[in-house]
Amino acid sequence: DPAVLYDGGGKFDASFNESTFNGAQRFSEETGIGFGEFEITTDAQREQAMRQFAQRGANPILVPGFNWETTIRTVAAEFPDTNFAIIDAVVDLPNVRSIVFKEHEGSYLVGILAAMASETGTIGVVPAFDFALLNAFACGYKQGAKSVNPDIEILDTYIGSGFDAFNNPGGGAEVAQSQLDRGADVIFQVAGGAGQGVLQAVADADKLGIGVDSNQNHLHPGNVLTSMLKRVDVATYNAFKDFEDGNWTNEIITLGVAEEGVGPAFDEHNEALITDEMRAAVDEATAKITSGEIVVHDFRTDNSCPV
Amino acid sequence: MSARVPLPAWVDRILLPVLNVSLAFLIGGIVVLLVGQNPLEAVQIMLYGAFGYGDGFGYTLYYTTNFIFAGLAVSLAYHAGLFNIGAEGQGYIAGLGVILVALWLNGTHWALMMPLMLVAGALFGAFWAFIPGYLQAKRGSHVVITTILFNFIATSLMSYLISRVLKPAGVSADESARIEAVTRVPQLREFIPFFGYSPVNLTFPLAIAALFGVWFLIWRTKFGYAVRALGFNPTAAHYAGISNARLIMITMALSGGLAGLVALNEVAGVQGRLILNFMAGAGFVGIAVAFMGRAHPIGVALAALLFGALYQGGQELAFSMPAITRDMIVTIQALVILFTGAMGEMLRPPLERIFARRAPAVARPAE
Amino acid sequence: MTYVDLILVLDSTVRLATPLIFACLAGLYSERAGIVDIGLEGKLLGAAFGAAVVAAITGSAWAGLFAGVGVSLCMSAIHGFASINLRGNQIISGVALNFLAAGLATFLGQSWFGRGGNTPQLPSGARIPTITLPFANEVQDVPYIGYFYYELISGHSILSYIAFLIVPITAFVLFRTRFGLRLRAVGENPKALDTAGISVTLLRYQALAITGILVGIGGAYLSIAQSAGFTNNMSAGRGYIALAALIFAKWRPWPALATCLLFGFLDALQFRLQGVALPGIGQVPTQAIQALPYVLTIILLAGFIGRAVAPKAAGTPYVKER
Amino acid sequence: MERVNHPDAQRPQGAAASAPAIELRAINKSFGPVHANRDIDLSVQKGTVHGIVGENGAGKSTLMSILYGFYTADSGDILVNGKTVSISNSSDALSLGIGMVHQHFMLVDNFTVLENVVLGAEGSALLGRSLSKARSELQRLARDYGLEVSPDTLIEDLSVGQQQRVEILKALYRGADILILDEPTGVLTPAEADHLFRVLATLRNEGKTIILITHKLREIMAITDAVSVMRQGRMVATVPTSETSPEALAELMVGRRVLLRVDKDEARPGDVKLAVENLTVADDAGVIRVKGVSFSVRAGEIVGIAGVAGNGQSELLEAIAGMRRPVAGRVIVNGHEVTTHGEAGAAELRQKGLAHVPEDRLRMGLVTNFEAWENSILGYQDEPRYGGGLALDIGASRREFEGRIAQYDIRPANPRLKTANFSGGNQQKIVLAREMERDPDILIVGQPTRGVDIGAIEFIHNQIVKMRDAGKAILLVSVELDEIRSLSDRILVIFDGEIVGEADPASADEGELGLLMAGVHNKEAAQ
Ligand SMILES: Nc1ncnc2c1ncn2[C@@H]1O[C@H](COP(=O)(O)OP(=O)(O)OP(=O)(O)O)[C@@H](O)[C@H]1O
Ligand SMILES: Nc1ncnc2c1ncn2[C@@H]1O[C@H](COP(=O)(O)OP(=O)(O)OP(=O)(O)O)[C@@H](O)[C@H]1O
Ligand SMILES: [Mg+2]
Ligand SMILES: [Mg+2]
Repeated sequence: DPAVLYDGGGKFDASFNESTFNGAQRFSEETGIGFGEFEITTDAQREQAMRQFAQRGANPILVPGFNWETTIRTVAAEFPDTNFAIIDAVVDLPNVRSIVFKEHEGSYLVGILAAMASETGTIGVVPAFDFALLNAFACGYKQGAKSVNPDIEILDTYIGSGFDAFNNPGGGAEVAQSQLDRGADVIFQVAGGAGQGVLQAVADADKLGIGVDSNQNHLHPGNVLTSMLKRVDVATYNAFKDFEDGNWTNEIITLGVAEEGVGPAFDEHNEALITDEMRAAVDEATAKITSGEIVVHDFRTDNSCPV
Repeated sequence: MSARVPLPAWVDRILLPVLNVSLAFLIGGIVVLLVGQNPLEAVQIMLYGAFGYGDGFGYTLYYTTNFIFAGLAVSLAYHAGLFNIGAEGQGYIAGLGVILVALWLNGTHWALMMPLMLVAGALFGAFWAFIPGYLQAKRGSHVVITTILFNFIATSLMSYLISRVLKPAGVSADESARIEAVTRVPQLREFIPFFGYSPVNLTFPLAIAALFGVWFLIWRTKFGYAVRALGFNPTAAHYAGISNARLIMITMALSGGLAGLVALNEVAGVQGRLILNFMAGAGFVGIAVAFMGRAHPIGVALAALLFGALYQGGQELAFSMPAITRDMIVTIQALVILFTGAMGEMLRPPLERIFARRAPAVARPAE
Repeated sequence: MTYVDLILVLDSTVRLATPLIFACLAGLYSERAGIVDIGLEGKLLGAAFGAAVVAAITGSAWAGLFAGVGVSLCMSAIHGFASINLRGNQIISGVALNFLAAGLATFLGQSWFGRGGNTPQLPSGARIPTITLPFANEVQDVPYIGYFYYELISGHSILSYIAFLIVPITAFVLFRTRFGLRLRAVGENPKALDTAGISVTLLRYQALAITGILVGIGGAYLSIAQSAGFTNNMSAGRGYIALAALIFAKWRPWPALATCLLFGFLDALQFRLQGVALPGIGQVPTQAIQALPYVLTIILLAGFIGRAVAPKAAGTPYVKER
Repeated sequence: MERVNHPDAQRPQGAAASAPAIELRAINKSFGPVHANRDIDLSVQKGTVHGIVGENGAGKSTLMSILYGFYTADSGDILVNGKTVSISNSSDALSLGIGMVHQHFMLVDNFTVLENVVLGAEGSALLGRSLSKARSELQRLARDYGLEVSPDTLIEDLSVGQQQRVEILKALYRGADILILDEPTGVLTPAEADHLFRVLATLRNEGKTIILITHKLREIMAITDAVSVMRQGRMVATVPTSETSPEALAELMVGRRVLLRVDKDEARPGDVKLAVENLTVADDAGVIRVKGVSFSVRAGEIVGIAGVAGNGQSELLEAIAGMRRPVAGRVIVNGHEVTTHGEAGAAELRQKGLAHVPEDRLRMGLVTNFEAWENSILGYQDEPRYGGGLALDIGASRREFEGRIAQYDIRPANPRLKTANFSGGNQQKIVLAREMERDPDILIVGQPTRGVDIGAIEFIHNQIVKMRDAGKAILLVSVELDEIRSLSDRILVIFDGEIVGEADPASADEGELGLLMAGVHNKEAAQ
């Protein structure tokens, strides 16, 4: 059976761990095949649990999060006959599938929507804390917004300074409020559980929020402009499905806008908020990113953001 | 009310704690039953996982290492009458010292590096505790607040340093560059294959040495004598010519140094790099360990082992019984702290009734 | 910073300070009675959980508030049993409660709602409402005063007003009533109270009950007023900050209010200063800004506040015969 | 001049006919292995003052605490006014009209006098009313009994004598008919003690019953109607006071003859060993407590400093011992000026040959959580004989202390017993043994016999005289005028931080000294 090992935030982090779980769950429901899973509490458990799964014959073993990189390098080498998959990092081993997302590209599209929806000319982004991955979202978002309106003001405020920040919806709400106070009318949350506080505060003020990772449009219909989808669930589902169907490949899969691995969510909940113009702008940018005409800078390549 | 007769030593020191732990597991077992699992099997899995085989035991000892250092840190300060809530932050900052030295001389053999990294970690940890000590001694700022605040400051500082300074570009994780294998503190499994893949490393014997060291320091040196005098009665210490202010600063620094050794285990022994939040609450567990161990190294060792076993056994349990989540493990840990620590005296009266000798107590002459 | 900015920061201060005020005053009652409560963090969390669960199930914010208070009262009772009856170590008991709340909330939440411990998003009816004070809307355009009234004085959660109300009540109870006199005495010298014919045990339980109620309201504020549901570990260290505030305030109610407001203010300011170039310094790392509240607190503490002497009996169980 | 006055010589004989106010029958109480009270019977007649004496640790306080409901007896009966009662806590005792002034005061230090008085007897839920009622009641009590004390002062700002007054006021405020006083005079000056006894006499004349525990046999003889003697947990005798003598009581208590006065030869003073010049010292709050004091102490003499507690003695001692930095002036020890006052100054003084027996052994002189041997090196822990370098040589320290146990008759003879579990007298012996056996050139001693039983007092006084005869310079500070007079070779009187007079103990008149201590500088003014 396949197995999933979640990253530190835990299975229900309202973010990519939960997405992984959803993908695995969907696979399990469709095929009737169960899957093993484990939530780590300390970093030392990574290797331990992964090895335990491998020893007990789990196959493939999938892990979300680049924090698994070191672990998978070690354990995958010990179990050459087991297949592994890692999301968000590249591990160049013959039995490892690497799945990476271009969060910056999807965030770019979301940034376009935010800039267009803003009436005040001020928008915001709320990452949980100063962390490269979260900064990549924020940086893509800023580039997208600036592409629509070079004069737009973008507020960028962290909730906290460590992983605790993911669990602080009260802080998230207050940060959102501080941005609203300064005139922001569209706010993108990149803060896991704390992001719920952001969306709540924005909805309470009857402004627009943007969800992240999974589709959060339904949380406050009419007050969530869109969600920046990162299809970890699809990647997980596909990995398990590929293995089941005998199509497993140990390659590097990059999921950007072109692959529809990332991008804004459109559904009945935000139908009224998205104008045709906005749709068109997103489609145009999507095409340009796909063709390479637009290259969205990835914060992680140089730890800095051009805008 | 009947006369209270002291319990025989073995009942007091062994039977009572054992009964307390059993009680905690009994209540924990009810929780396990509630989720439809077999509590006996759960206990068996935990015990086997923690002690039953090399890997598991090695993990237990690895956790124990952290808890010994953190527990000793809190204990030492406590003997001087200081409540150090800041072991978490002190250990975190110590990680910086360890990694700086390790990366600076990366590739040097561990035999040379281990003492250097140890000293660096201890110094950084000591520094982070010295400031609250200084503020307490010279400005009267309550060490409880300052150490709490220093934990928060450490988080911010380390977040900045790891994400913005130490993180190599092009790496997705927010972590420092790696320490080379020759430089890292070697794993015990390299000498004792019994430990399987477990991360217990040479820091563990160091922790045992620290237990002896702290015991010696507190009960066999003039310094320790002064520390205890200060902790029990600062006025008497002053009368004895002891400089309270100086002693507070030194003790806090030593306490922080001990907390800093957690970083040696984690950064140089296990992770091989500096990652965010590697302390993962070990400093707070240290508070429970210190108080449950009554600030005595033997007690600290046992309490640290108990927590190490709970962490490792809990992992095995969560792994083998998917219905039992990591939150239940935390709950069971809480019950153990509650019953063995805070409510440790609950069973004393009934035991006293059982063990009360028939003959009336031998009266000590009143004078 | 303009006038409007200032008002907005102060507005934010009130919201951020509210849970701290509850937790800090809660701690004041128990520590004044001689019982150290490092478990404030866990009680906040437990109460936040209880409140969100019941509010989610019943759809009633008030039922949620009661449930939150109920949970923290139970936790206070455990703390009392361990530290008053069994004369156990108060610190361990508090640490245990912190673990217990963190573990049990997630565990129960997961088994009831299946969202990893988080409760469902609460509809607005299940949240504690905010109050618009009379004429707030009418006067909001009056320069300065009107805006001040509209934005800062009016429009907060009912619980925020209660928090501010509890402060004078606490000051009154502590210094003007028989109960307060006995409470302060039992924290300083329980023997004096015992020989005066008053039960130390009963009094300490009463203090802990008040602690439970207050911190319970604070926890409920987190989950059903400030946020719309429970999130794992959502207390996020506020219990510890409240403890620090209590010491900073030297265990006195008005200074406790001032300290909580100060902490809230520095935090609110911090959110606004991130990314702003400071005059003369320029752009500083956000982490430096984030650490600012703590650094300033330490400077204030070391520079102006001086020695804080805890209630003498705090932390030691009352033992007549050893 | 008789020290304790009897305003009223006749005793209420007729009261014996009615039931005793208090009757205890076969009371037993154990603390763990210590059988503090065994089969105690005691009967106290209404309207009398009943004394209880006994060595330290004999069980007196325990017995009274049982009567007061603070402890519960393991077995036995208590009868109040002839009726069997059950007293399971202090409020039971209070409602039976029993009040107690404890040996260690039960006051809240940072409360005002008024707050302490009303605590537990507030009446109404709001404090304002209770306090104002108490205020007027206090005025009445002050008028009736002369127990003046300012109601709004914090306890911590009061002298011990005044604190004790508050304890008595507490009991009277609660309307006690039976008043227990546990060693009330241990901390009082003679004048204060006199005053207290006048109050007690007044109370007795009003029909109240008083139980008085004291180590001072003169007080027993002067004020009580009957006296009970306890020894090692048993009641060994109860006799009418008129039919006994101090010598007889002392023998009953200790089980041997006790010499009740100090025997000493003429002093033969030598060189100046300790000199204090223009010493000005402030307390922790910055208030000047010692105002430009100068004096010197020679080898082979005992200089006694007499004074009412709280007139700067504590600060003076602390400054001389190096613990407190003087505001001005110098301390010269063995010819060297002391420089490192303050933080760790006490260490320098010890090296220079000054030993210090502090006034308050529990607060300063001992770490009560330490084992006895650990306290026997307190202050000297850094000396090489207790281990070289960092290490502490436990064996050497213990062996040395074992020698002293025998020499100073410290009981129980267990160096590993926690110091808190020794009686007051034996704790004091531990301190004395430590400081005297250092063979110091200079010994400064504060309140050496406070709360100590007569057997121990005899021993301690003899030790001090022996030190003098060995050529040591001794500075003795005591509020016990008797002690000062019998030990000192010269007496200095301190009042309000100044030395206001010097007297020769042989010729000094007690009344004159008392006036000096009260701040009346010349006789004319006094008359
Ligand atoms: N709270 C207590 N817990 C345990 N043992 C106690 C306690 N109080 C007293 N004791 C024991 O009981 C014995 C009698 O003590 P008690 O206080 O009654 O003596 P005392 O006659 O009042 O002495 P003193 O003259 O020194 O005041 C002591 O020797 C002591 O060992
Ligand atoms: N917990 C205890 N265990 C054993 N003995 C105790 C305890 N507490 C007090 N004692 C002893 O009880 C006796 C009486 O104690 P108490 O506190 O009444 O007065 P004391 O120590 O004699 O002090 P003082 O010098 O004021 O007379 C002493 O021998 C004291 O050491
Ligand atoms: Mg006594
Ligand atoms: Mg005594």
